[in-house]
Amino acid sequence: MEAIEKIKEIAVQAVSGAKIDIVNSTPAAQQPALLVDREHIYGVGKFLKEDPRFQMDFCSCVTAVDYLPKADKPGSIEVVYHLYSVAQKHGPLVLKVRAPREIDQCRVPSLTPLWRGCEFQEREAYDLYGVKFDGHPDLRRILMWDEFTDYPMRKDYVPPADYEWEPTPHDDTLDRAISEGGIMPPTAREELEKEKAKKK
Amino acid sequence: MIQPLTEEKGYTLTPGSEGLIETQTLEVSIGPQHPSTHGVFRMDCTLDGETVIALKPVMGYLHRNHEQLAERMVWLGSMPYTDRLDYFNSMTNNWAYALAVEKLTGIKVPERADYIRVIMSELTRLLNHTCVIGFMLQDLGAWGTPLLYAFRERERILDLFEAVSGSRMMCNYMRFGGVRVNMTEDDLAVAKDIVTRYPRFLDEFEKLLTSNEVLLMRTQRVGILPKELAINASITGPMARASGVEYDVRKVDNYGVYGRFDFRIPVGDVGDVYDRYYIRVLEMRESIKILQQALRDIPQGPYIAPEVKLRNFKIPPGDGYGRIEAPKGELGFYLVADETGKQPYRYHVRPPSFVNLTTLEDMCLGLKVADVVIILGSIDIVLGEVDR
Amino acid sequence: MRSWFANAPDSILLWVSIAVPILFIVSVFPGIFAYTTLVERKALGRIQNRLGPNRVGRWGILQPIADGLKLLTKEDIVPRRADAFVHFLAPVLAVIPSVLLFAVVPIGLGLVPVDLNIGILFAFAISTASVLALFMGGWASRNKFSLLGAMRAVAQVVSYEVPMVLSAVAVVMAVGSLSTLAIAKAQSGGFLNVTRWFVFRPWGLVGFVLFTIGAMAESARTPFDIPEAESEIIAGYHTEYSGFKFALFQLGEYLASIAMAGITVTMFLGGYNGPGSGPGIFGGLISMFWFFLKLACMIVLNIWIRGTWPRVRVDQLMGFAWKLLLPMAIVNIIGVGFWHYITIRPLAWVVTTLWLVIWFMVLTKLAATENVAPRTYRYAS
Amino acid sequence: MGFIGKGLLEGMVVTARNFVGSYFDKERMVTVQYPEERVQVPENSRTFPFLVFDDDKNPVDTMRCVACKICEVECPPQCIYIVMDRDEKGKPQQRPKVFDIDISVCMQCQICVEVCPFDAIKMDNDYEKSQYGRFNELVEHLPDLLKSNEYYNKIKPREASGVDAKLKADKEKKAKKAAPAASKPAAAPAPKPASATARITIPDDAPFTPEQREWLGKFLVTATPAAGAAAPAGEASAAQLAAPATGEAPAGNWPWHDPGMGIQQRLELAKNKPLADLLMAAMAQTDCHACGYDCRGYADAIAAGSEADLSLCLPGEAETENMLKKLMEGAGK
Repeated sequence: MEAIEKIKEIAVQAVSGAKIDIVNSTPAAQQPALLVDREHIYGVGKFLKEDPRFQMDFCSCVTAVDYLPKADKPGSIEVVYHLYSVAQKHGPLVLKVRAPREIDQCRVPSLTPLWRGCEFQEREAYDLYGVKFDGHPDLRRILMWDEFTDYPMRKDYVPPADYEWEPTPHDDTLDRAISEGGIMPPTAREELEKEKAKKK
Repeated sequence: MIQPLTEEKGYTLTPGSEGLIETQTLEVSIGPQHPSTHGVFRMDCTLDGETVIALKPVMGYLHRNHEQLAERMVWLGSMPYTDRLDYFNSMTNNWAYALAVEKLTGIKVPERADYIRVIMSELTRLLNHTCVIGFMLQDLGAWGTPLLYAFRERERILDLFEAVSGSRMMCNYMRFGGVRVNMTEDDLAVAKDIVTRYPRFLDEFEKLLTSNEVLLMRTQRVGILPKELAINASITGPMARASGVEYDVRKVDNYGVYGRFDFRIPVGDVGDVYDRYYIRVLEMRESIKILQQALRDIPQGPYIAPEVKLRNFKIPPGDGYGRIEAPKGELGFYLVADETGKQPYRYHVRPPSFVNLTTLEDMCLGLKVADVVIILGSIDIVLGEVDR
Repeated sequence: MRSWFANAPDSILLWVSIAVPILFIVSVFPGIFAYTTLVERKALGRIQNRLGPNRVGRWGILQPIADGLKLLTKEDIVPRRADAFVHFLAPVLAVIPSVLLFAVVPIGLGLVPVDLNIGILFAFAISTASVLALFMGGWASRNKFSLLGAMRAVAQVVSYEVPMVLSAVAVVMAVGSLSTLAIAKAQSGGFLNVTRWFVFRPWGLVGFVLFTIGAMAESARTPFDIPEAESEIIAGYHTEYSGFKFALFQLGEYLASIAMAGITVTMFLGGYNGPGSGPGIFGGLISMFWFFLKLACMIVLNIWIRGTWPRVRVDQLMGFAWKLLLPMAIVNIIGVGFWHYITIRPLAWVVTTLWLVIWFMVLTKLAATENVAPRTYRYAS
Repeated sequence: MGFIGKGLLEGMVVTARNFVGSYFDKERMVTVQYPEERVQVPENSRTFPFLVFDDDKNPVDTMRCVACKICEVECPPQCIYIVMDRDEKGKPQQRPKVFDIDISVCMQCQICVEVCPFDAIKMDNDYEKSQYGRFNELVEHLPDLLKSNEYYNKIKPREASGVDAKLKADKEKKAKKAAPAASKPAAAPAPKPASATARITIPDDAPFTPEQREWLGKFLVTATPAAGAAAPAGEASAAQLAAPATGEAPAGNWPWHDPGMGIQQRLELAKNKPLADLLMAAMAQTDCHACGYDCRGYADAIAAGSEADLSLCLPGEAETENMLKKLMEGAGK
């Protein structure tokens, strides 16, 4: 398979107007990625799948990464596709697409029409990160239950207090955690305090 | 693309009011508590008599957000948790995670460690495939006999795992850059004994099953998965190879020391349940060949890279994806390290049995309830891995 | 003693003659059932390289009693929206026909509770009645799995009734009587009371196989246990039954299969006939011994098959019954015709055998809609 | 394919063979009648952790644990809870007052054993832990956890012999402390790969000259003849990996390097010394490597500015951290 820069040039020529950057992985991993803009990710994917030079007919892994806003750059949710070619036995070719973190604007085009294998994994990304995949045949929650409202894998997600909380021997550990401002989310702390008051 | 339910197999509902008898469909929810859903898995079936005309897999009953747990822990801390993903094959899970981390950091694994990993994961493949066939026959209604033969053999392998790693199923054996405990000569002798004993068991097993007319009737031309769909739906492992996809990560990536072994990849042509059954048998025979070679020329030497620190282990910022050929298919870990590098910033598991479930409905439409059960059995899922 | 009997008024004799067989049936056969379950569990265990129950008493000899006590003391759960009365009635109705079946099974020389001249007919009529109970149970449970199981049970029992009766017709033709006692008597004599068993005739052998398969399907034994296929529809028609109602279903099922085995023995395996069986107390005891030995063999065969074979599918089961068993049974009847009218034995042997074998081959070819066979596999390059 | 039913009959032959074989063939019958007979668990087998002490007379004083809290931090499911023992003057007593392990949370992953630099916590292989309660019954407190070294030697002979030899070596190192050999920096070479085959690894924070290492290696090999190629495998790897790659320092003679003292006393001793010594005196002096260095190395790293995090000293708890902050501010950094 060609070098990543070459692939980028080819893709840019093939898909008119596609804005593609190259994102590097860790120095050791050597898996540079193509960061494609939201409008053209489908076109680029289609091209890579059908072009005889690549034949990326096998989409192995789909997932999302949540980047919190930093001082210098705004936060974003990044959807990552790992493409391989069963026909030519090469890969991986990593496609990345970014969407803003706000729930209402967090939409990217679905690649399920290209690779059926994305179906469940995109559903999972939607379930855990709240990424809406436009064009996905049935975008429902898959791991969390349907009544669940939040997106638990987001970095700013605060788990609710465990409503099934019952007194356990590690209460003192929890107390210590509270006193040292440790591991517990604030809501859980209030819950814990209430329970303690109730017990006394 | 998902085909509309009834068109794909040209299935039409038995005539309603205009026909002789007024018929209506029956909504049956198979699972989450059902003898043959292999855990807490649910299939919302719409039946016309005994025939399935719609099927929706429902999962998540075992969801514990493994990925978030890992993101709150140091890199090593989630190694014991990977045991709980596919609790049948903790060794291969360990290897997949260790391999991903080594990909990100460029740690060189000592040769002996690689050989030990190959031995362990091929033994895992043996016990997984044996037990899967046993479970499938259980779904076929053979009153536990093949399953218990499978468990009898699995017992020996688990004893070896306990002797080496200290635990039978939750091995927690691999470490970044090697394995935790060396394999003594006695352990290798035990492994050799298992390998010499296994073909005999396989022959007996096949004599009981392979040419059994009832099994043939039940499994052939049932749950056919065409090759194109298999590739497009990212089906991996024995399931894909049964559909004729010539793809095995062991051959494609040559991770570990697999490049040095001489073994073949069996491929089926029809892609039905019988193929999935028999491809597994053939893969076990190939695994035995690999094990014989690995046990023959395993070198002496260190079993873990000495420069790797156990505590305060750091990874340079960036991401990477490492995958291996687990017994159920391609098991991959996608890891992202941030500036601090102490913990995973993103830790994603690409579980084979979760993705392999994608085409469950396509395979089941138009068949009977009994077929649904064995098709699910032939996919070989473990819910700890599907739900994570 | 004998003289006292002779002098006793007929009314008393009548009641005694009614009470004794009833007591015998009610006491002996449930015991056989209980220990059949134990033997089945032990044998299955050994087949699967396990030990089987061995905790209650030596070799788990008391296991059936423990099971009975457990089932008796278990809570009896009835689904809230179930049809409670039918739900209660079904297990009772499931047992009655199974017990009635034993009325026509001769367990020894002249030892038959009721020597009906239409014994076989009675047996079939009664055995089919049990399906009613299964359907009631499945319907009243208001559970989709139970309903599926009940439907399967009805379809299966009704369709397997036909080849079973037809394969019995062969025997009836050969004997010329419907009475089970007469059928058993017809197989006596010959070398050691063995050579005249019908199973040693070509048509008898075919009839035996057909009838055994039919009996297995009728009493829903593996590989035909699809009405209660635990891996597909959780427990079929008795999904919603617990405690002693469940035990009753089991009792009825096992009694039915034991009785069917008994009828099979009577019709094909020479019934109570065996070396040494004959008139007189001693010969009678020996004849009983032979009968129960053959019965045990049939039960062991059932267990062995259960420990080995997978389960067939619904449509395959039906196809098997209608495409293979039914025509084969009809062919068999004609075969008996040849046997009956060709008086030269050797010629009869040849003709009947050829007739049956040829038809068997033809029918198996026709019945095989899809040819299934082991395959060869290629390896990736 | 032969006649119809051939495969079925073959299958019945197989089951019949197994039925008969189960009476004669031990290979086929793997069942173990549990309460009467038990399987011999292999040496590596692990269930739940326990704490090792050396002398049966007074377990509490001779337990190896110094309450450095490494295992508490590293435990993936966070099932360990440690409170360091202090006397009335608040002086840390080098041993835990409370050491609880919630075995209903523990998942037997052995990571606490691997990270422990004192060989104080080991894995038991007693698998009969069932209790009648779900809460307090399943928490093991210090008295339940303390087991003698003899017990450890009994259940895991190979491993334990290796550990004993290692500790013996450490003691000798302590004895040699003042020796001139120790004063020159131990350019600790990364342990040779051979250390896997050589029976026992010498932790490379042990400041030995190469010839001493060589001698020790010989001594250990002879001392533990029983140990196979993988003698104290778990320990060996743990020791290797726990070895920090940086921050080694020669063991000079520092009067304050005594964990028994209180922090004020130590600082008194270190007064008018360079910043690094002051910082070191503020540490808990257990050389537990919880921070990734020994106490000297951590102090040097902070003084050199290569380590910015002042909260790494787990045994020192809050007071060390505050003291470090104060010292750094005093030094105007």
